[in-house]
Amino acid sequence: MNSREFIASRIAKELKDGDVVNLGIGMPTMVANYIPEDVHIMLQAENGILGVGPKAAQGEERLDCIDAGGNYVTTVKGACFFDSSFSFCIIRGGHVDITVLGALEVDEEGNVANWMIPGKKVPGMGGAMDLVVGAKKVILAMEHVSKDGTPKILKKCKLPLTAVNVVKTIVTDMAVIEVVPGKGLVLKEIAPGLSVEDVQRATEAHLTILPDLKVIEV
Amino acid sequence: MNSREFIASRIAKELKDGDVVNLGIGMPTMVANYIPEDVHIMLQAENGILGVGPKAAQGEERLDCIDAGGNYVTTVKGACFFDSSFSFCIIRGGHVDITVLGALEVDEEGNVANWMIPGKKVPGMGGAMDLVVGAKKVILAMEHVSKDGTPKILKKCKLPLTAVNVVKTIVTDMAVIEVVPGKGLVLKEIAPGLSVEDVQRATEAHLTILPDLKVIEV
Amino acid sequence: MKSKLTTAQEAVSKVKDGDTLMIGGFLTGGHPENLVCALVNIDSTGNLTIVSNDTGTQELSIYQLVKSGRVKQIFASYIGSNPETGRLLMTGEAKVQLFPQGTLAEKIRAGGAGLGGVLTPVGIGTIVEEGKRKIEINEREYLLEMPLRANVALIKAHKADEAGNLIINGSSRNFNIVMATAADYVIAEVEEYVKEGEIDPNHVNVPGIFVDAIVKVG
Amino acid sequence: MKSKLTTAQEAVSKVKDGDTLMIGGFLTGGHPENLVCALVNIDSTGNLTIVSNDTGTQELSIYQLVKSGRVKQIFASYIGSNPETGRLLMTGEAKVQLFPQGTLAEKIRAGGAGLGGVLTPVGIGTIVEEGKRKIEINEREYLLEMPLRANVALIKAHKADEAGNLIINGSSRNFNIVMATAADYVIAEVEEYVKEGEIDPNHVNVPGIFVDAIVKVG
Repeated sequence: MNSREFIASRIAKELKDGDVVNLGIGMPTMVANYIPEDVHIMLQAENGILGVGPKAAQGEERLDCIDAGGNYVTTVKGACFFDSSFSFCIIRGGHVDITVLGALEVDEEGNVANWMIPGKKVPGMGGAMDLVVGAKKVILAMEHVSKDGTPKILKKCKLPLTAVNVVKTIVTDMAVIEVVPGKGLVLKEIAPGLSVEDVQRATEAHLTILPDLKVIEV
Repeated sequence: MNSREFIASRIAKELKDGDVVNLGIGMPTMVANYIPEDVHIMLQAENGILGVGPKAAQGEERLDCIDAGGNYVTTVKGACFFDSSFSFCIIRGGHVDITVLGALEVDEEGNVANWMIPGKKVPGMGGAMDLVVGAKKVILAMEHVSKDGTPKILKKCKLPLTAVNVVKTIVTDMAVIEVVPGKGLVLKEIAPGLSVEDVQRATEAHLTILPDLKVIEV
Repeated sequence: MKSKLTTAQEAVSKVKDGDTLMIGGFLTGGHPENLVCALVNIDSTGNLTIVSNDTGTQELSIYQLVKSGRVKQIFASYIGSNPETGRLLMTGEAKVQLFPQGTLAEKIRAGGAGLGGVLTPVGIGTIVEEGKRKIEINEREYLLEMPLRANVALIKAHKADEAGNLIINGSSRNFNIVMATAADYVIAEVEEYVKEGEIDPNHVNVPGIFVDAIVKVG
Repeated sequence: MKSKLTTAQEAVSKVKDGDTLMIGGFLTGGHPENLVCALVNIDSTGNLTIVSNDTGTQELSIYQLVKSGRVKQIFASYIGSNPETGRLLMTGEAKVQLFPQGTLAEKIRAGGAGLGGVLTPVGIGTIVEEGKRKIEINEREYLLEMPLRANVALIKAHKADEAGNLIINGSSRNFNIVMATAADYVIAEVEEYVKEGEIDPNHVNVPGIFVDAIVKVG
């Protein structure tokens, strides 16, 4: 299991039976592969599907059934389609229980930056801003540090924000961290083989350590 | 032909092929009976129909096909159904060409009062306020004077308004009057057998008389 | 997943003292008569606020509900078909607030869609303005209309599947769709109940995630 | 009534210099490829403003349109799939304005629905705030987002009838429905064209009154 699979499978444990869930492009999409069989969730795609199923088999792709990443998907029993206007009523109106997204930076106030690097890359925010503001619970799926080893979990985000005070849970290859209003970042679980010091060293923001710290199980 | 039929049949001449039309409860609904066969309009009912047809035959009434007055209606070919939210996007968004409504009072600024008499009768505005603000053309269908003979076409409305500066055409049993911004009320047509003085006497507001004044033909 | 199917009595027991209640329908069309009837027969709850386009007609149970003394406040657009609502307005026994029909639909939609409000030109220059903020944009004035939400919504549909997906036909859609999005607990009265997968995902009017309880009638 | 059926070339000749153009679709899904292709081949119009969720992908004709130098302004939510749009943004060759996807949908809806604007919490605390009015309601801040309208909308549907009623299936609805309500002239590219009366009024996604021209493809 590589670190992306590790993160996705840990996040899968956050989902409860009956949850409405929106998974972002990339690592978040992989979460769907690790949901236990007895947990039935409804996956939402912001381009207009509730009840996204597995990818379409080769030869069975339908142009009218794509997810927000442009992938050909299937739908589960009980699915439905709608337009973008209604889709974002669902999202912004608080009818999505959990949204899982990637992030470039996150900070101890629960601010998140994940949509642009000034002067370098401006793909646009797509539905990300609506999702993090509207969803009942925002979970970030991210590598703990960037490729060159610099922390991505900061005291204060430097990149242009996606939203302020929205992140609830951060799941990385090293730790599970909760954002607690007024308290900052609370370390809940660490990856097998790591020490609290390892995690704190890779994190710019201060981590509050609870006595019942656990090891991540996937 | 009684005066209500006279008014309704004159208003029918205002409708052009392809128009989207909303007819209010009462006299305005009668307009539908006088539309020439070669003029095809789409009747809108604000409770969610485009393409309202004639009343349902006895025994063929369907609870899911009522107009805004609660009457059992049919639909024409090419009709469609939608919810109240979308219905008022159509109305407020300017996609209704003509709305025909009754009025208690109208004045020379095109203000209209048709939804309440303080202390007496407060049925509510229903969709009337949205209709007169949103429709491209507002036509009032009304008796020229009230039952006790007092004018209803005033210098300034006294009853609580439905909207300001919205009325384009007033059709009564005595006259057809246009509201021209900056100019006030212009008398366009008078009923057969009446003089201009007859009409002016029954009208509180000043009427501008054009040289090409016509007699109402129905 | 837990079945959403229940009885009218069980479902409406969710209504608590002081609750705000949305009731779908336009006059008799798409009105959840069986649910309202069950509510009338549970006389434990009072201080209710009712949001309804018209508070129905004299033949419906909502007339009894309005008459029961259990309603302290009503939001509607038209009350001419329920004389009891008019009486409460006149005597002041309940607070009755009237909104243009499109405004009422838009307020409920905003409540469900997570919007802070909408700006409408409808009502400008009328008593509908009273107590509301006016905002000028490009030299035109608009009323700021705030969102409406409810604790419980009673709606009516033709068909439900096990997932709660609803189909509402014809002119019965009216307020039933927006209300389903704007309440914490949504009860749907349906004529037909089918297995998951038996409703075409293209034909769903209300996604199942909005529906908490289904009552099969008739 | 005059037939709405026409050719792609004839239909897109309605686009004039300086026009604002809405183009439906989400990536390749529900994208009116044949209409955009026809527009690319008419090189008479310039100074265009394009409203599109994502300005498509490199495989679509919209890539050529964006590259042609005929586009002076783009409104979108995501442009990561069309590198040419990103290039215009970086070089400043065109003005590219990015909106949260739900905000973009809501702005277009407001344009079609006659609203003066909507208040959304999305974008608060981010650069999306820039140049926009903020309005505080009950101690929460919202951005005032203004309506968007277009001269011409290019949309894609599965089926049209002679009245212009459209059916759009699956995830292809996306922006096609709201855009149809918010443009002066609406052109729909369809796969199937049927007689009036052959579409169930319950299954219409876009009422025919919004559709000015129909182009049958494939």
